[in-house]
Amino acid sequence: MPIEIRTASTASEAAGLLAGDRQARLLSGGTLLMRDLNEGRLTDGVLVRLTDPAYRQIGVSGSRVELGAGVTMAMILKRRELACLHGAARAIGGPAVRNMATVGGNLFAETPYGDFTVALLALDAQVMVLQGYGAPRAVGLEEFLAGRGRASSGLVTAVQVTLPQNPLDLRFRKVSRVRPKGIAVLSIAALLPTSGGRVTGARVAYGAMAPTPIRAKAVERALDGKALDAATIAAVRAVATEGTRPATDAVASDWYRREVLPVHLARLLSGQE
Amino acid sequence: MAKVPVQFRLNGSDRAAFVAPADNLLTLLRRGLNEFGPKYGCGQGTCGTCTVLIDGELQLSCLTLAATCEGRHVETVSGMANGPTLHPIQQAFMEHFAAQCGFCTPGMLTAARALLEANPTPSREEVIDGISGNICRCTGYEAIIEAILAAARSGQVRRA
Amino acid sequence: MARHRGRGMASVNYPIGMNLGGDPSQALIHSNPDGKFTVALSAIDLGQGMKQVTRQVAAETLGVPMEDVYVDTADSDTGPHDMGSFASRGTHRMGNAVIAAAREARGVLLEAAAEELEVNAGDLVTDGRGNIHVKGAPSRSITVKATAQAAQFKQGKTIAGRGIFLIPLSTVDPQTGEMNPNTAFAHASLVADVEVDDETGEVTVLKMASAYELGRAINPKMVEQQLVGGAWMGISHALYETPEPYYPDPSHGPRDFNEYLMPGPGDIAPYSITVLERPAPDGPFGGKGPGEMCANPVLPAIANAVYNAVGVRVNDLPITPEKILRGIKANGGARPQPRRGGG
Amino acid sequence: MLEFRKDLFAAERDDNLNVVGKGAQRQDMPGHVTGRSPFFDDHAFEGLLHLKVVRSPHHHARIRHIDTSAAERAPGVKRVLRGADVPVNKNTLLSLINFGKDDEPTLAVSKVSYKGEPVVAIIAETEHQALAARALVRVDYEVIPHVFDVEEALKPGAPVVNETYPNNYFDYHDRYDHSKLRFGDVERAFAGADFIVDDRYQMSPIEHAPTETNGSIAAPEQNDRFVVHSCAQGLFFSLGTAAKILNLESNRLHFVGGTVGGGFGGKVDSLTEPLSILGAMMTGQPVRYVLDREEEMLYGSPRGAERIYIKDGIMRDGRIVARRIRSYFDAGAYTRLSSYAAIKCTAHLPGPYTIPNVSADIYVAYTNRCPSTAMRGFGITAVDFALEVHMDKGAEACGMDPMEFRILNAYRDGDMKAHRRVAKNTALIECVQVVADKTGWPLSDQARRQSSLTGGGGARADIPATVLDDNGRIGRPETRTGPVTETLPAGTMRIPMTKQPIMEGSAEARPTPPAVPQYEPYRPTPPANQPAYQPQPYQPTPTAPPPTQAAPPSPPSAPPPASAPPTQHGAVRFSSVFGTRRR
Repeated sequence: MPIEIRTASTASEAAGLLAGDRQARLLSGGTLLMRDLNEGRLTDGVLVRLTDPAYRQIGVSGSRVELGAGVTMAMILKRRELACLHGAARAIGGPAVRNMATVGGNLFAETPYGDFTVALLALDAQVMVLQGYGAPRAVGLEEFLAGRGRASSGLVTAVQVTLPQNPLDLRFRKVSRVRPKGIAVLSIAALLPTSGGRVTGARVAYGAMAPTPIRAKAVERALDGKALDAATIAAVRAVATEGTRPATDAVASDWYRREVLPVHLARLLSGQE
Repeated sequence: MAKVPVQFRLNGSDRAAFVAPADNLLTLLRRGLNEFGPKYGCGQGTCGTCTVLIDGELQLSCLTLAATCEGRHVETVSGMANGPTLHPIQQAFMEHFAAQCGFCTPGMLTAARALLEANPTPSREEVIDGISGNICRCTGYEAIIEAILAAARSGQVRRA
Repeated sequence: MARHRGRGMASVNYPIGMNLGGDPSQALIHSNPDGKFTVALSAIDLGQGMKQVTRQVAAETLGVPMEDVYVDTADSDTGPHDMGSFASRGTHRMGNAVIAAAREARGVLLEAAAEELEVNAGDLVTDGRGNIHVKGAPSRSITVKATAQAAQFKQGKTIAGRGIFLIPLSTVDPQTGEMNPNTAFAHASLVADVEVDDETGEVTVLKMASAYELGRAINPKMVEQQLVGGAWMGISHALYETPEPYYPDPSHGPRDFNEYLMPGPGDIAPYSITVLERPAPDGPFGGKGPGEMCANPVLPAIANAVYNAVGVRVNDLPITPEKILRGIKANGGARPQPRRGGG
Repeated sequence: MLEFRKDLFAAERDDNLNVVGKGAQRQDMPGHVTGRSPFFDDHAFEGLLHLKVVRSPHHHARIRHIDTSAAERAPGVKRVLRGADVPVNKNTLLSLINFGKDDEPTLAVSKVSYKGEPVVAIIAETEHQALAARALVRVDYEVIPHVFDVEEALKPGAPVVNETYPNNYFDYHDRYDHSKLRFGDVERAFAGADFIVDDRYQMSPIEHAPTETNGSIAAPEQNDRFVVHSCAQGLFFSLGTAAKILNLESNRLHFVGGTVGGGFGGKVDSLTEPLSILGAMMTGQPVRYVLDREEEMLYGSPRGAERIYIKDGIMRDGRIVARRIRSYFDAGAYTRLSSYAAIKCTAHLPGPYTIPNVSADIYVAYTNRCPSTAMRGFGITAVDFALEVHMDKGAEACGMDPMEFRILNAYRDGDMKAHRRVAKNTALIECVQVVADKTGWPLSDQARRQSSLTGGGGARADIPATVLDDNGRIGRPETRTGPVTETLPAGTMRIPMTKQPIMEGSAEARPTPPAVPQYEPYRPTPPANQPAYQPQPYQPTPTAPPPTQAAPPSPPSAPPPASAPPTQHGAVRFSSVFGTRRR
């Protein structure tokens, strides 16, 4: 059976289509799925389009933000309230890809892609997942990523995050070989709320350091309650690679990724270029 | 294979075609409508040679399902010139020798157009970002960057 | 952390045209009845500017304005045989074939004009603006257009020319490698300034400067295109590119322009070029052809600059951050070498 | 950004030109900026079919069985092509110039020798149908051992990559497993050198990565001909290749091209034309075969990797007295153009320097990877990288500035090159001087005074007595290192100067004879009266003259008198000049 396109006007309808057909796939921005189609890895099955306006809406209420899964990187870059996410959104592709690539799609991008998700992970995002008909259920991003490879994970309708009070508390760095647009050697997002000169509740996430974006929990522990001084940064460097499982690919080896991760993390924390 | 109809505007003219559900916009333009301005360079979203404007927004036609263009306005390099008068960015590319093999040029011009229509006075860094999705294997980019900056300086590109 | 500056240089020469010869090119030129010329070739323009180079060479040889010549290439039904666009042979080989063809056409053109002016063809010159006149007597003149009209409709002459250029094939002595490889060589020297990050191994090319001797810059704007684009490719070869990142292990081959690394528009560095012209005795107007060599000096100059910056010799291309970092670690840290000149 | 130094070589140049030398607009630019330049794929055909190939997933495997029945029944499929459908299913590109043996199938039949080798072609109404049908082809492979490293491939017992060359190397001149360059006596010179600099270099493979991938469209034309829109870099090269593979007269093919979206050497191989034409012949419809980007990246034939070993003997005063090079071209599974590049490389050595003793062994080795091919600077780029990094090390070894070191050793007009022809029209020294000037790189006054026009020739024009060997006879790897077999007397030349180049037009229409290249015969010239360049090393300054045996070896016998013709014997027959005659 060749490719068939089904258009759903509501999330429930789309989720129903996906639940009812194991081969059905959601077509969002197209940056992942269309390539499979063009190169012949996807030759048959149902593609589900979701036209519900809510799917592409950004809801901001105070520090709570809901990003529809169909929201593009370019849409995020146009919203001043989302300034803390701009670094990560700008790290995705060139201008055309940023007009197409979506928040939801980025959750499924395989390493070394998925830099926006790294920032979401540092913000402790909740993924809104709709299984069949009904209401979406919130799943922690970490949990979501752990189960990403499995089939029938449902329809991602939106992502919810709480923005930091100070946009500068979220630091983001993507290391790539090619400027300004290159895929990641690695990426780092670090949420560093400070109180009385000390970091409290740090959340640090890495991209391209494991099969999915991961939390750097040892680093978070090394930061918590500490001033961001040289001693702290030295301690962070020492534990920076804990829990990482980077791949060797066309842009870097696992050795290189492990070797330079502490360097880039230290530079990010100390505010160096 | 069951084909579906799609109607849209192409460079200001109404067009209609039947497309296979799996066809991307690039295939529709090139093979369905003989609009050869946008090029096939990768089909992966990594080279930018197929770049078009859809409803004024920069998009990659190889990653766009043709059927989803129903009712939309697709603009390509072929629509840039005003009759025999070249668009200021085209003129600047000529003057700065900003093309060699010419294969990336349609996509480059379209990216430059989107950039200048949104930001008529870009910095060099903004120009570099504006073309960062478009691969050129011949020029080393410098002439292209210079041409876009010159087109901006000419002040002839109007905000969309 | 430290970033170290380094400077390196290289100098190279480059053989023009297919090694050993044996690579003919043919050209045909004919005129419309109003003196507008078409050059028919089967040469390929893959961006290097074949069409424009041969257009200028034809116009110069015919003695007519460039606008009066168009080059039609490549159609095997109309363009005669040519080996192809490779081995830096286009300008040299095809340029000469076009000269041969244009000379023949010019000969007929001048004969036709001589008949109209009732003078000897040998006494005629062209002014490059579309006129033919008697040497030393500009008033005794006729336009190329009127000449072509007369040739076509009155005299029954074909203003056309055919040309071939062939350097006959050389043999090779199996024991010594003695051979007649090439007749023309271009030359270059290049200095690269880089900065190397000793904690990440990342290299930034800060600027480059070069001198290229290429016989004759037939079109300086296109020479600049080639040399600038070629230098970018040189940086790319030196620091980025490979379809087999772990050669000879063929795994992890890049599948797209994201995985296949090349410098982006944000990675380019200022580049200053000086052109020297020592005409090749057998080149078209002395031209040689810089299309291939323009990347060559960049690779070693950058490798030498990296060594100058941090004391690491990377002998295996590309010079990736990983290889540099491994070298720095093996040396127990960066070992900057003496600076050379005002970087 | 670009400036001229018109003062240099002004006496050799007539700048009174009308059109040449002007930065005129490119003829093709209006087409480029309007998107109207007609690339091969920019042509509309009614009933256009699309061809996709099934590629080997293995590096090296025997094909036991191919089952295309499901693919043939798939929707939209018009035709499935296999090796047996290709009229002449074995070719080598340079057979058109009578060089090398046919070694590569268009579609593999009994064996695949690299991952990505085409095995079956599917022709369908749409690309998606061809892709879907491609997945239905079943090929039963028996995987066999592979070899990826050039030096491993040349060892006895390595897996045989290419049955046409069963020892995994290209045969040169029906005689040796490599291309040789011998000039003087490097071993003797090494023994007398103050410094030996020895190192290994590895050039990476490179993908051409043109923005336009390889492809072609072939369509039946009137009169039983086929029109072919092609991205070929050599239009007749591709036409000839297709005509041979398809066993067609050349005039049944009408190739159209010339406007190509980047090539860099990657569009010389006629990767798609034979199959698209065959498809058009078999279906009677237009057939389009375009590589997708992943195919172009992985199987579009790269610049081949080269491994290069260089050993230099250098005197304390900076003179390089000997250079030995051993290099391995990685051809991949089939020859394509590597055999030619190795000879070009041989001719290029030892680089733009006058070195009195040079020896080089250049191998072309077959490995189980995608066949490599020409790329911008083919045969030169890699060895220039190695040579110029090695020059940096040589300068360091003898304590000289790298530019002074190059100027000291640079070739000049009248110098003898290692391939036994006199250098002329040289300009390396001036390039170094100019770039030193503009970058503020300090040069000694003496280095600034040097010129390519003077100081060459004389003793530098001598062909030294040369030691020869018979190493590397075909099929006898144990002979790769062997003894000297004879010493060729100084001044010996064995190859005739090439005839005058031919530049044809009608004689009476040619007002002035065209300038033609001429090889200058070997003619020892008296020593130049200009004093030899005495470099001023920065560190360390030589305190003692170099040992006597370290002087550049002079020819053991007196050079022949100036009037004597060069000794000529042993010239190789024309048809096997490059290497092995096509069979």
